[in-house]
Amino acid sequence: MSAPAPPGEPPVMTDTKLTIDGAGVTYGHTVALAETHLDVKDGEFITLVGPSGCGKTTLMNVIAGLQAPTTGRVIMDGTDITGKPGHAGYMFQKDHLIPWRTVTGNIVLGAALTGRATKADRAAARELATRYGLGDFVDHYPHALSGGMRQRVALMRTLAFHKDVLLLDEPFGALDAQTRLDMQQWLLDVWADSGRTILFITHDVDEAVFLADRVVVMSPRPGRIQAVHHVPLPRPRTVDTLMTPDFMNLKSQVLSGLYHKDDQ
Amino acid sequence: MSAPAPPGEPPVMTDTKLTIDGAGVTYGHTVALAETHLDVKDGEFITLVGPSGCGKTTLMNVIAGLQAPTTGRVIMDGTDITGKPGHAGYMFQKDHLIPWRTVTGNIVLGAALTGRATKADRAAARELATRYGLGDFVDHYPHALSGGMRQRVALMRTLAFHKDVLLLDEPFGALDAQTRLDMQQWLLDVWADSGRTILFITHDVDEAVFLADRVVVMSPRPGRIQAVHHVPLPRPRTVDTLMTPDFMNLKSQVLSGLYHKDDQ
Amino acid sequence: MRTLRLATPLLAVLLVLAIWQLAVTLLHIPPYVLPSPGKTWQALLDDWPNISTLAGHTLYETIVGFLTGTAVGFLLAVTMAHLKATHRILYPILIATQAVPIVAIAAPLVILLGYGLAPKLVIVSLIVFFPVVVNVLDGLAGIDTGMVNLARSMGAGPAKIFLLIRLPATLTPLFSALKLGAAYAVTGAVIGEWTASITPGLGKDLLLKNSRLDTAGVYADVLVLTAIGLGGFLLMTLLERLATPWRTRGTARRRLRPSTTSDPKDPR
Amino acid sequence: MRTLRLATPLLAVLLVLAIWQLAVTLLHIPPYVLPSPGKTWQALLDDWPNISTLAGHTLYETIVGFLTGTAVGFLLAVTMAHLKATHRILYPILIATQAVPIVAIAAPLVILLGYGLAPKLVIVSLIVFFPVVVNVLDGLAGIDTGMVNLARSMGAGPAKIFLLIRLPATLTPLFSALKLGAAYAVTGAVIGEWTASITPGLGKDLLLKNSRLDTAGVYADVLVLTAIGLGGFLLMTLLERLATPWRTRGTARRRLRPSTTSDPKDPR
Amino acid sequence: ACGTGDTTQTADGLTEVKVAPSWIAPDITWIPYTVGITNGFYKDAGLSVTLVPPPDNASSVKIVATRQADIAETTTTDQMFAAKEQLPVISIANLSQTNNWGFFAPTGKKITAAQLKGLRVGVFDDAWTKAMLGVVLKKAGLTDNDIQPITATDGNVPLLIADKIDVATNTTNFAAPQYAQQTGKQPETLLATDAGAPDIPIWNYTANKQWLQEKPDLARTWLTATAKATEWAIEHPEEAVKAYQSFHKLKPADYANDLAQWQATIPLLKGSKDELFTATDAQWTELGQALKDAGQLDEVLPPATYYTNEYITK
Ligand SMILES: Nc1ncnc2c1ncn2[C@@H]1O[C@H](COP(=O)(O)OP(=O)(O)OP(=O)(O)O)[C@@H](O)[C@H]1O
Ligand SMILES: Nc1ncnc2c1ncn2[C@@H]1O[C@H](COP(=O)(O)OP(=O)(O)OP(=O)(O)O)[C@@H](O)[C@H]1O
Ligand SMILES: Cc1ncc(C[n+]2csc(CCO)c2C)c(N)n1
Ligand SMILES: [Mg+2]
Ligand SMILES: [Mg+2]
Repeated sequence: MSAPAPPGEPPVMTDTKLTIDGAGVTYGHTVALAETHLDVKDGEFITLVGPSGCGKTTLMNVIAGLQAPTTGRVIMDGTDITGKPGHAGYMFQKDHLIPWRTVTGNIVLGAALTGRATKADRAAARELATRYGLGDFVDHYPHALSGGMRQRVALMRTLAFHKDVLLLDEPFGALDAQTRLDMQQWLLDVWADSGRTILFITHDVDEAVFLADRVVVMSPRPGRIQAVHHVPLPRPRTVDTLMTPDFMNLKSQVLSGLYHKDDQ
Repeated sequence: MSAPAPPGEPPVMTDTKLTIDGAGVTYGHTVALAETHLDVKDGEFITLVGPSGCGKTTLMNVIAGLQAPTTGRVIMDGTDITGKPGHAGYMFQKDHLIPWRTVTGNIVLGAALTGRATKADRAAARELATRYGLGDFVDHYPHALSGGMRQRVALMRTLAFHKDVLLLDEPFGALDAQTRLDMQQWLLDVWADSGRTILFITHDVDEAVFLADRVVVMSPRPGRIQAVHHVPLPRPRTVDTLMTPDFMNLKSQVLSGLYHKDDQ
Repeated sequence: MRTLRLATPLLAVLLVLAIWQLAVTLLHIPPYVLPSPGKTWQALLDDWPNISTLAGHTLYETIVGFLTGTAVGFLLAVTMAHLKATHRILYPILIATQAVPIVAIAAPLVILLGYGLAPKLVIVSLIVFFPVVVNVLDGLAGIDTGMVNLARSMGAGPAKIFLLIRLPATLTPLFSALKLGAAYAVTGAVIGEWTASITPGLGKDLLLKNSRLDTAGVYADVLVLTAIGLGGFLLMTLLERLATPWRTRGTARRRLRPSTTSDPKDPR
Repeated sequence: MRTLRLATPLLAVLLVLAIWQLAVTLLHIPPYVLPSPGKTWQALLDDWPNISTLAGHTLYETIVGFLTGTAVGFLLAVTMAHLKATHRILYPILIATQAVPIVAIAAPLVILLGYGLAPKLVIVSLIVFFPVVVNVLDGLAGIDTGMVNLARSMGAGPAKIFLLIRLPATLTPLFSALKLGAAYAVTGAVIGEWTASITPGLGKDLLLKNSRLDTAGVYADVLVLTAIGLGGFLLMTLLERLATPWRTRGTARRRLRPSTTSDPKDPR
Repeated sequence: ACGTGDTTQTADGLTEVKVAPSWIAPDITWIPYTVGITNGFYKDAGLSVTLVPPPDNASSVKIVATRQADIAETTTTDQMFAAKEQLPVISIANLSQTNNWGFFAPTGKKITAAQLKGLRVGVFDDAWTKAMLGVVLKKAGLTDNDIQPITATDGNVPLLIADKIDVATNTTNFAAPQYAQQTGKQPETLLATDAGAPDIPIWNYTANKQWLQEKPDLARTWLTATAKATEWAIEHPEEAVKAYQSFHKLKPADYANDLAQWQATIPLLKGSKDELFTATDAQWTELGQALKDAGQLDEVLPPATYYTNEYITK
């Protein structure tokens, strides 16, 4: 287990993409997120694990600029973006598909919201949908989709929004194992090709270790970063990676960090 | 791998709790669920796995009586309940918490909807919430809960509704590993104590095998039952069960039934 | 911040008074067309004993008519939402009632109902019920089916589903309609007094003053009528706040929590 | 089923006619109080050339007033939703405009705007704008914050968020208001003609016929006014259907799908 | 659109005079203007007359006061209250010369002023009705609270026939023909003058003072042309009513009723003096005193504040 990120780090570093500098959120008497420090390097793939209600989503909201933290700030590319949205692609825990837009319309939402969804955008959206099993549904409204389909559309929407930094809040929670593997692989491909920086929340420790450069473990309420594990497994990783002793080892490290209790 | 349930079975059997007799659903040209036959024994724990969009939720809706199937019927305790709701506790894939009811109010919803939520009901609800980590939140409205908290409330609501048959659609999808294990264990306890019949959709094959008497595997769109695997593992099962060779064996059987392709 | 909140309606009043005064001064509007705020206020004070009594009558008609209209509109909307046939048959009829100028039905109304409170209430109700029907009906039609399906899956009957799910989900449009209705009810009462009545009230008083060219007196009455309308509207706004605590709060109000078995902290 | 759908409004008309006829017959209502449907129809046919011309005028006022009122109401609601200060200051003023009896402002209105179309439009707009403001404002306040946050996270500006998220989410209350407005606009036009005009129209005609005790003629006019109101309402209902296809359909209408790169079946 | 002092010239060189009648819709008192227009009396005098109906039947004075119109046809009570409220208007001629206002009851149910107590009385919401009712009640030792006043926005004769009121207040030229038309019988009539009210004119022409000052001759020309038209309409009632009907596109079916109303109006126009228009100090003083006695007016001003005969040419 590596040491927790030292709180006093200078906020701006070379090759640092994103700095969370003491961000914390309180609702009345409830501490939703204790003061948090984290530096994310350009092109890094970070996964976040932690018990339910520990503040993972809250942290994402803060980074996305949707919620002004009670304390601290968020710095991206050396600029303070605290409370300023629009700098990252954010896939919410809920899919938030727009009921009056078709699958294609939802995928190109980012383009439509920040300019115009061009023909090319729509064609790309349809291609994306077709590639990941939604070819028959490009003109469907969200209410006619299954849960997993909705989640995939939400992910495509986030990716089609072309941002350097991706915040993904349990993107594969509603997917079956096979589709999940496909999507993981695809995400890794996209990441490798485009060099984007990814923050990825998951409850699946296998998934956390399999995908990450670093796994960030958060403690139960009030949530704080408890441990950061480096994952030095070679890339590209495949299903075989899951069987290697290194992987098993890392996984059990993360698990034991996650749950101090010795029961079960 | 056991044989698929024979389609021609007589619809009513002794100790059969629930019979799905040729139920199928079509939306225009889309076949959401091909004709499906399944007998569920009284007190049986059935898990359902299958790729995204294969019709699992549709099947649940049909059993819950929310959706009249295009063909076939549903029989519970010897009575035709096709299209008749109110016979099973149903936890939806979305949590559908009522925004204007507090956590307690949501848990006692079933009692409130079918009669009166008594003081005892509310006390029981608060106890349940406290036991599973929501003690501070009994008077919160759903919008102030995290994703996993919401899902737990939805599950408690379903259980507090005291029905013989439980239909659970990905109840643990948004939970972290530890909470998930706790909840699984709790569900097994409840099931063992009360002898309820459970149909449980999951994307986690470990979970499917760990919980089930029988694992039902559905094929991709248009969904149909492709295989039914008996799980003869001894009960009570604990985390240790997950390490046994029998378990591993069964798991790989299910997985191979689920994905014919040999890639990856 | 709080004082600012309270100050703004006052600011609104001042703004209106300022515009009013300016219009009168700059456009040289003579007092018999539009009296200045000061003159109006004077007229209000001078005639206060009379006005306050009459305002009581009009207020009574307004309230009773509002309640009747709301109840009728609500029942109609609920019936129509549940019985498609009544919906298709009743809706055109209800719309027709709004397109008919009230003066045209005043005569038959009086013949049928006499000169008492009844025709006035009918007129106020006729004005108030319509927004309630339209808003509640559309609100009920637009409800998230997920929650309704959940309730159905629990075997709940239509009445319970309505009370616990549909109704709370329709509170926003319902309160929009109540706000509209509260503002309209005064006008309804005035028209009721004009067309079909024997009993006194501000509406009648307004006519009398108008016929005597006592414009300041007319506007004094208008001031009181406006106050009644505004009051009703604000009352509905307040009720809406109270009825939808989850919109503005994270936890239930203490008095809404039934029998707390005090464990303030989860001991986990 | 389809024929039944079309049949029910007809049934509604028949029902009204039946009740009307029954009331006249059973209660022995004299024709100068309430003429029978037959007499009214006869009066409509007899006076058709005149009525149809006047209906044209009134229809024009109704439409222009409706459009103006809707536009004003919508702009006000949007402004007030985005600027809290204007909200708190304007709202009481807007409510006040509804509580003031129109007759009380008729004189200043005529004096300021003359006898042309202007005061009539002001009166119609004054009636139409209010439901739009209240419904749209409440609709905007009740929006699911999730979608708005999603749009914000994408760095969308308020205008885009409004157009692509808030506005479509507010269509239900907006259309409720438009339906109310469409029904009210006719009444507004009639009142406008009564209070502030020398130009002809059905409202004036109604007044004339009424003062000459030509009750059948009055009801013939009322029939036409009702038809205009109903027509407007139905038009809004139709527009609502077209504007919210996702409520009734699983997939987009073909013409709404931009440039389909025809792969009808996913080859998976 | 706010009134300016300019007099508008129409295309054919005529001077425009705007007249605000006392009723919201065409009424038999409009017959003189109609005849004046259709028979060319106004045109011959170089005038073009436009009718500007008021939003309600109390507003014609206001319309003239604000110069939306030049001349108003109003009741004399309106002129009294206008003077009290200091509207810049003055009566320039009487339209009628007698008080034919009173109470109308169904045939066979004669009434006296004292019997009004407790009855349902149909009233109009104008100042004249309120004034006369007050005077009559006062003379009979009653107050407003002793009767049930029921306001009719339009005709109250139908209410009387339908037995929804016991008595209708109205004027003989309107109520009697209407009642006769519907029932074929004459109503029982109690004239206000028989119940202690003064015999004073009901309707008069009122003009804007400033306009009078600017165009005194215009006012004279208009009165002269209107007198001509009135005389012609008195001479030729049938043609006058027909002209009135066709000018305002009224239903021929109403001809008989309109003719009856006009014929009932003719005797009122000149009264006993047998001349149009001319008013007297006594008429206005009497009216003022009656209003003061009924508690509706605080003080009676000198008659010259209310009227002038200056614009009547013989
Ligand atoms: N209203 C509708 N119109 C058309 N197709 C529909 C409609 N509702 C559902 N479907 C289709 O029915 C199919 C089955 O959906 P269902 O929700 O049952 O899948 P599922 O097995 O639960 O998937 P998941 O694991 O993703 O939740 C899907 O292909 C879906 O698109
Ligand atoms: N409006 C609010 N008022 C009070 N508490 C709130 C509010 N919103 C969120 N919280 C609390 O903040 C805490 C953190 O929530 P958050 O959604 O970040 O958790 P999470 O780590 O994403 O959990 P999960 O894995 O279940 O999604 C929770 O305890 C939640 O109850
Ligand atoms: C259609 C019609 N009916 C009655 C009257 C009579 N009227 C109305 S108010 C009033 C009192 C004096 O003006 C009188 C007699 C009328 N003018 N027109
Ligand atoms: Mg979360
Ligand atoms: Mg599903």
